[in-house]
Amino acid sequence: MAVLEKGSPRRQSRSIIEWLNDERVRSVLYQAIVAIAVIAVARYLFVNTSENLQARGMSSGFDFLSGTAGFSIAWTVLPYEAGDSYFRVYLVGIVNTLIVSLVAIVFATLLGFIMGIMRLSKNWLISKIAAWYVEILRNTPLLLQILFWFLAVFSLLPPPRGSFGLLDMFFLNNRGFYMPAPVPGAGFDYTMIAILLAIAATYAVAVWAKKRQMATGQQFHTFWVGLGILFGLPILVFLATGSPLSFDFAALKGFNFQGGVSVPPAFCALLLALMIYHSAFMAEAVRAGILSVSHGQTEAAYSLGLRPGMTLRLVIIPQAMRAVVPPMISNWMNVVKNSSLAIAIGYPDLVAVYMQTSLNQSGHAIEIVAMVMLFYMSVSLTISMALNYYNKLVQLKER
Amino acid sequence: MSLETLDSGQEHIASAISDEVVIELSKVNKWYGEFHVLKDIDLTVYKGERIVICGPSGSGKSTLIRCINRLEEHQQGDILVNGVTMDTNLKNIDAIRRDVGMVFQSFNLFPHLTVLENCTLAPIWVRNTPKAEADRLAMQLLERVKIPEQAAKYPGQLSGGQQQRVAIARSLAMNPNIMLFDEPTSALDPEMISEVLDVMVGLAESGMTMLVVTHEMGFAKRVADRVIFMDQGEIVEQNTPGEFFNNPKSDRTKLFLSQILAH
Amino acid sequence: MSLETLDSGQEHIASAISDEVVIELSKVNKWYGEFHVLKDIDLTVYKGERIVICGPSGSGKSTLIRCINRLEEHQQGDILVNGVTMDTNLKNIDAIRRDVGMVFQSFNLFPHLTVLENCTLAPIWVRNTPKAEADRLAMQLLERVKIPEQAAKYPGQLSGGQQQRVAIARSLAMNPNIMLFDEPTSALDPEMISEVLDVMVGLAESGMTMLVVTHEMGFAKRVADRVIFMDQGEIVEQNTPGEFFNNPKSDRTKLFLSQILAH
Amino acid sequence: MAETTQDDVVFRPKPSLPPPPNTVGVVGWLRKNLFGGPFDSLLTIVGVSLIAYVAYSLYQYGIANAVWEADTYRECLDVTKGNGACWAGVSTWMNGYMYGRYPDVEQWRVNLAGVVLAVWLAPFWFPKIKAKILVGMSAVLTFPFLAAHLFLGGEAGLFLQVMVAVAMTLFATVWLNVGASYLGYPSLRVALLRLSGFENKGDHLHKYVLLGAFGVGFVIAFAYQSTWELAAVPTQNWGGLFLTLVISGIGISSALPSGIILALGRRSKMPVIRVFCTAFIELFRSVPLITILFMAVTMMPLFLPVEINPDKLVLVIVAVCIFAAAYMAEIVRGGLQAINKGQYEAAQAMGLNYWKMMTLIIMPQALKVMIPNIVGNFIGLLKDTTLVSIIGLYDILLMAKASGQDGKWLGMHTEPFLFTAAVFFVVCFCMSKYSQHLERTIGGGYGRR
Amino acid sequence: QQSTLDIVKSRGHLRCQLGTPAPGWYMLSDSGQWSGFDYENCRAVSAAIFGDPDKIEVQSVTSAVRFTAMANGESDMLSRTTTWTLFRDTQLGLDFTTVDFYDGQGFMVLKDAGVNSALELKGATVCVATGTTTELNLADYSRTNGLDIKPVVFEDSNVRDNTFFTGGCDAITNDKSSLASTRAKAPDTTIFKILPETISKEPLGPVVRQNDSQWKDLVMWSLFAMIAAEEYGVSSANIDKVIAETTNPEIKRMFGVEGDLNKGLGVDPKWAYNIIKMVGNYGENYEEFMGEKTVMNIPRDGSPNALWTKGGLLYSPPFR
Ligand SMILES: Nc1ncnc2c1ncn2[C@@H]1O[C@H](COP(=O)(O)OP(=O)(O)OP(=O)(O)O)[C@@H](O)[C@H]1O
Ligand SMILES: Nc1ncnc2c1ncn2[C@@H]1O[C@H](COP(=O)(O)OP(=O)(O)OP(=O)(O)O)[C@@H](O)[C@H]1O
Ligand SMILES: [Mg+2]
Ligand SMILES: [Mg+2]
Repeated sequence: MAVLEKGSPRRQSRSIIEWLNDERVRSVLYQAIVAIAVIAVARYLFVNTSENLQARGMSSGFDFLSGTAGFSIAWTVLPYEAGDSYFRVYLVGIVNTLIVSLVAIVFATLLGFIMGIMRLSKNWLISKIAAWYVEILRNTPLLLQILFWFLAVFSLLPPPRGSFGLLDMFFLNNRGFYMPAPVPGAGFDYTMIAILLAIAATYAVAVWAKKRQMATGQQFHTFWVGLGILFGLPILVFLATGSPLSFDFAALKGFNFQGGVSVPPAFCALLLALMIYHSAFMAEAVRAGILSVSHGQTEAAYSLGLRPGMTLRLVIIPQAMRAVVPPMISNWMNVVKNSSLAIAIGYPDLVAVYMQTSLNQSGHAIEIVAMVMLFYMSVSLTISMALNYYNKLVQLKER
Repeated sequence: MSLETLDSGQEHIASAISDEVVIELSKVNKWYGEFHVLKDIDLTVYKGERIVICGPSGSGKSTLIRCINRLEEHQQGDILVNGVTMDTNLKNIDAIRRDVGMVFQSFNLFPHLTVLENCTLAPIWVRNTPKAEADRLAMQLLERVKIPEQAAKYPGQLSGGQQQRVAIARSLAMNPNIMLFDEPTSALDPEMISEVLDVMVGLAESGMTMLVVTHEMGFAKRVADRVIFMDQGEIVEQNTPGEFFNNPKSDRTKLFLSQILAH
Repeated sequence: MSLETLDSGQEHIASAISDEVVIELSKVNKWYGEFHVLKDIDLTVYKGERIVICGPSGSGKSTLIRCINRLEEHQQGDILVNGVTMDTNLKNIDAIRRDVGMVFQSFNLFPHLTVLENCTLAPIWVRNTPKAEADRLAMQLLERVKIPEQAAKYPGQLSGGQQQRVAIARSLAMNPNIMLFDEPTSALDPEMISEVLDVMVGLAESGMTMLVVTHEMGFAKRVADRVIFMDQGEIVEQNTPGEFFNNPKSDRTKLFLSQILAH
Repeated sequence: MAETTQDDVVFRPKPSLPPPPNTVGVVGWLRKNLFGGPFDSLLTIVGVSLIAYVAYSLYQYGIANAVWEADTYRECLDVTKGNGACWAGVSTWMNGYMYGRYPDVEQWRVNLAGVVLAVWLAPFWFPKIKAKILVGMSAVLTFPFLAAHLFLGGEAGLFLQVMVAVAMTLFATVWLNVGASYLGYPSLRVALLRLSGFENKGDHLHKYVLLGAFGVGFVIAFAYQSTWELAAVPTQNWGGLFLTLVISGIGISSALPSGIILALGRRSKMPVIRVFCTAFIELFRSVPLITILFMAVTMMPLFLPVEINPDKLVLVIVAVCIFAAAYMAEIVRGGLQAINKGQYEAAQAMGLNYWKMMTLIIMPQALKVMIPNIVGNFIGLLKDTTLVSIIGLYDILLMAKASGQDGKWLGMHTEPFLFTAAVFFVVCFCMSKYSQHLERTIGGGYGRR
Repeated sequence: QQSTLDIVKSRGHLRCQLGTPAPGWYMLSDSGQWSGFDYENCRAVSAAIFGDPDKIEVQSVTSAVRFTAMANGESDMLSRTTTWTLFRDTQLGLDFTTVDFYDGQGFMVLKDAGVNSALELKGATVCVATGTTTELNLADYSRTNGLDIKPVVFEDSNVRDNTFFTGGCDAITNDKSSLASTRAKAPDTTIFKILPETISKEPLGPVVRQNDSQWKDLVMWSLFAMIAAEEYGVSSANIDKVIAETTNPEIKRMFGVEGDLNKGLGVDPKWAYNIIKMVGNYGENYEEFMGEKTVMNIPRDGSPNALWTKGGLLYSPPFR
């Protein structure tokens, strides 16, 4: 090897081969190939689609959204009539999906915590029950579970005439669950104001109690006092203003209960199925999270004199949450996605009313499927943004 | 485990043992399942006494001191701490734990709290100390363990030696009159061991009752009023450090000492 | 970091530097984002030369030697290795990497392969050596680093010092004419450091061109033809070890040496 | 001070005593685990009654009041009055639940394929066998062709025939290798060389011997398979558990390679590739499988030219593959993240190029980390394939529904559903236990001290 | 573009789309055999083309995807309870051939509900199947009569029927023919009542792709052949005898004894003969799958599904 002059062979014209060997050239080349391939496929699909649509005399575009849907929907949160537009159906479907998912998320999370903690119980039987609960639920398809709840539980409830009733206010039968609907009278505003005040007062008490503890060390039963204020104040005002609230009770008229607020059995079954199925996954997340906190933490807390309850609240749970929350949140996402199985038991969620019925009636497959996907993607994006934010928030400080 | 670990002078620190009994174990037995881990342990600790416990791995040292603050439950015999009987009564357990501090091999700091919060947690929630007061006390203790400037950091940001010193400060914050140490230096790098031992020597000087499981024989010679040697769940021998190291009675002790000092 | 680490004699090992240039860096600059990590580095390494690079943490030592086999990309200036220009041409990069071996601080052995497989992987897949031939060569090298009996074990079963020796053998298996070492001993326990340094001394004796980032000043004195001191991305001083240690020119070097030899 | 002198106290450990009786044995166990305190006891009592109630109801419905033999559902109803199960219908339809409308006389082909796969993969569990990856790879890559030919029957194209022959040859190779190992040869390769007497001849000749042996095997296999005459069974007739397994099996095995590619793409330094892969993964992960299935059957035909009308099963499988790939990509990404950067650097410093680095160094390590998650993913996919019944593919669930529309068994639906649930539970539970076992055994790593 | 007939011939079998199993219409037996009233249409077409009624590949899909499966060429013909509407005929790329069953939507209730007319269903919950005209009709009917009916929509008819049996709905609505099959599933079949109102017209018949009139003709005339055969008294049992003895030139033309009526259809002259011989005439099929001896039990006399000669609506154009 001869002694080299500085920077000698740098700027010489290069052959094609050499040029192709260049890292940067290759990188650009690969990317160009991929981009071209993707665009070509997209174009191919697009051309085919437009040809097909034309050939089959199918129309495309979003004009149909303002057209009349014409079918009715069994149960909606948003007001809806058969004469409304397809766009309205879309919104109705979204709200129905969100309602059932949100309620399911809340309960599944609670139940998941209970089950996860039960599984760690020192009581052998209880932890085994929890373990089998998790195993059975995780290892059978959700679709079957939904059908089970619907067919084997809610369908077997008594008919309206034989409803299970509670205080003549709440009724459960095979048409659904009925509750009284509140009808505010004149002067009810005061009660509303009292509720707001009570919330503010509870918050104030909590802040004060914290301050006092910091200052004097005294602990305060914020929870019970808060509860008292929260309920006591509105009730007092309510009574003082002459009970200006009447209830629209559900009552048996003709075939069904009329009036009140009600949810159909499909809702109950779907809710229960989603809640129980996902609670199994959440229980696992909770269990793993709690186990991820080393036993040394508990021992350290005990040896400082902290009682088990405090240890849990001040030491274990704050650390466990770090491990529990991320899988928990992706589980929430799955609840929303899985609510699309509602179609099997006739709960009118987005997929059922829009991707099924509307698509069938209008024939606008592409637009409708795209809109449905858009909805699910926005939910997923929102949730993963929240997750990232949380992860940043709780990151442990390391060296 | 060289005797040179402590750089300051080697003379024994004067002790102020009163004749008040603070811990009394009589005929304590414990089993893990079928395994008999503590056998008829009798032990009396006087106020201000400093006891070093040593013995081969698995001899039940940790189990013994963990029984003293009820991290483990014994099955037979009586344990009295500060005159309170250790039984299933939760009130008694609480009372004992409030008076007994413990430092673990692996620090067990709470990683989600700052150093200061680690030290104030128990005073605030167990002793109902006002926060300002707790903070002040904690800062004092952090100064005593020579890391006041780390108060606002999280445990994850400290070195091992610093973390163990925080753990000691955290225990002291409950103002215990007995301190238990379970191999407090064995998870540390050599440079850091002396930092922690220094703090413990300081504690000994202040007259704290201490039970220390350790293999730092230099520390034992310098600080201990009594050295206890355990094997197979029994107390084989106990004596003053001078006698213990220079004139061990039991053949088992001799074997152990020859091994541990061979390094 | 004591000078006593090497037990064998302290006289400098004779070098056989030829005047053939194997590495030439001129005006090399590198940035991490906005951070200027290498500043106008000029460096010429002759065949057979042994260079030790030292300097405070974060001064860019690792970055410098990682640029030489393109684990990092430099942004300005020219790097020539064995006459091949380091540029974006993949052929050139391949050619350079084949001739340059590297040993990392954390060994980076492949845990799913046995020691022998670790050493034969590159010869087989990069140099297309037949397996039998590669095995034979690898066993020779393992003998050279004194662990032939470990050939069938997995890296996880070896001690740190053994692992680092495997890493050296693995690099040598590609028959490189330049070896780069990035703090090869700093992840090791004190007893193991000398094992590895011995192997490196042996390598130096055989006339290998070596660039070693290390703070083992004993090694530097004994082996280096030139010691380079870096700070803040610049080469502050370079000299023979004798001059460097006894007669440092720059204040910065003096300060650094006083700190590192204080232990 | 170490020497033992005469006046030493000799240490004799006290004998270990048995623990007090109320802390061990049945009583101890009960006390510790079931009646640790008043609250615990209460929980135990509630738990026991709950279990008893559930067990009793199940017994009443499933056994005490059940009808095991009947010709029609009405006969069952006459006996049970709706209070017991009618297992007679389930057993009559059992064949349907397992194979769908796959003709009875051809079902041996399905069974055969299942047995072949099991035998093929069996060496996985033999401790002596090396190169397990190769066993797995050969099965994953070529078994599908063999299975496709067996399942579909009819005229196979030349390509399919070649692949079938290759599959058969590889199958034989795997088992000859097992045989060679147990006969004491280090591997089939060595056995072949020794038996042919080429072991001591030049190295360069070895590969001709091996290739020759493979070639002979291939020719025999090819000749043999061309004598097969299998009746065509169109995919419309596939169904039942068989179809469920086909869909999820293809889904999972194709998901791995495509998931790896997507994951590598997502970690790529090239922005265009990264963006496409990320978008793909996120898009398909964020929508429910049911919408992807709907899209496949309603929209794919619109996307493709009129002349191509793909089989519905193919569309569904493509949809499932895409879905599974997106999920797998995230698992692979997790596995890749678990590999530390030093491994990449060491590989590069040794001169390995990107693909060699990935296949020789990174992927083998990452795969090991990923296995439990992969099994978990497979369970999820298996469960999710029940959704294909909603779009009218005759998987086990739709067969269960269809059995209730059969003239004779009109109205029977609870029993088939229960049966289906039990089948899924057994399959998924076994896999989930297996994955937990793997997690425990693999986790540690490579022969740690 | 190749005509469907050519494609079918070269493929060697007919791809016929049915629904997921439904009693009477298309049923799957435990041995995997299809049968049913609508399935006979497919057999007829197969017999006409191949002289073999069983050269059929059955495609059984859910109602949600039935039209796309047609439009994209997956299926050659659709023979499932599909109502002929203007929208479907014009906007989905499909052509309806003719009507083989005149149905109408009705309601079924429990006898002891005490309901005698659909107009009494005010506020009732009604079970209905998804994605069908049934759903729209119900909404229309409810709106017109101010009934405020709550529909509960199901994908799976078993689930729907079961919901109704256990009282989850006050009534079930469907084409009246299907109400009969629902009733047949119940543990006790005698407790139901079908209300007299027919709230819609539901003409059902086979569907083919648009713009292929040769194929449409073949499917349509296969059906007409079965209707006409019944009208002329020709059945699978007596066809050989009739042909041998008949003097009716229309019958002779129809069965290929005279003339070349088959030419335009592109099939064998004996196509109609094959249909009747192998599949049977309309009346035979009705008896077998819908008649009073079956689970469906739908009386034919006096219904629109009687021949025009008997006061019904079934009417075949002449074979001339
Ligand atoms: N939870 C447990 N269940 C069963 N056996 C245990 C448990 N904890 C400890 N042991 C056993 O009890 C014996 C004594 O344990 P202990 O931790 O007290 O020993 P040690 O003297 O502290 O040893 P080391 O020096 O290793 O810490 C050991 O043999 C150990 O294996
Ligand atoms: N990937 C990177 N991105 C940004 N900054 C980096 C990166 N790698 C290194 N640096 C920074 O570049 C500087 C030089 O790093 P380098 O690793 O070369 O230092 P060093 O001299 O080897 O230090 P040490 O002795 O600690 O290994 C450091 O300040 C480091 O923080
Ligand atoms: Mg211990
Ligand atoms: Mg470095």
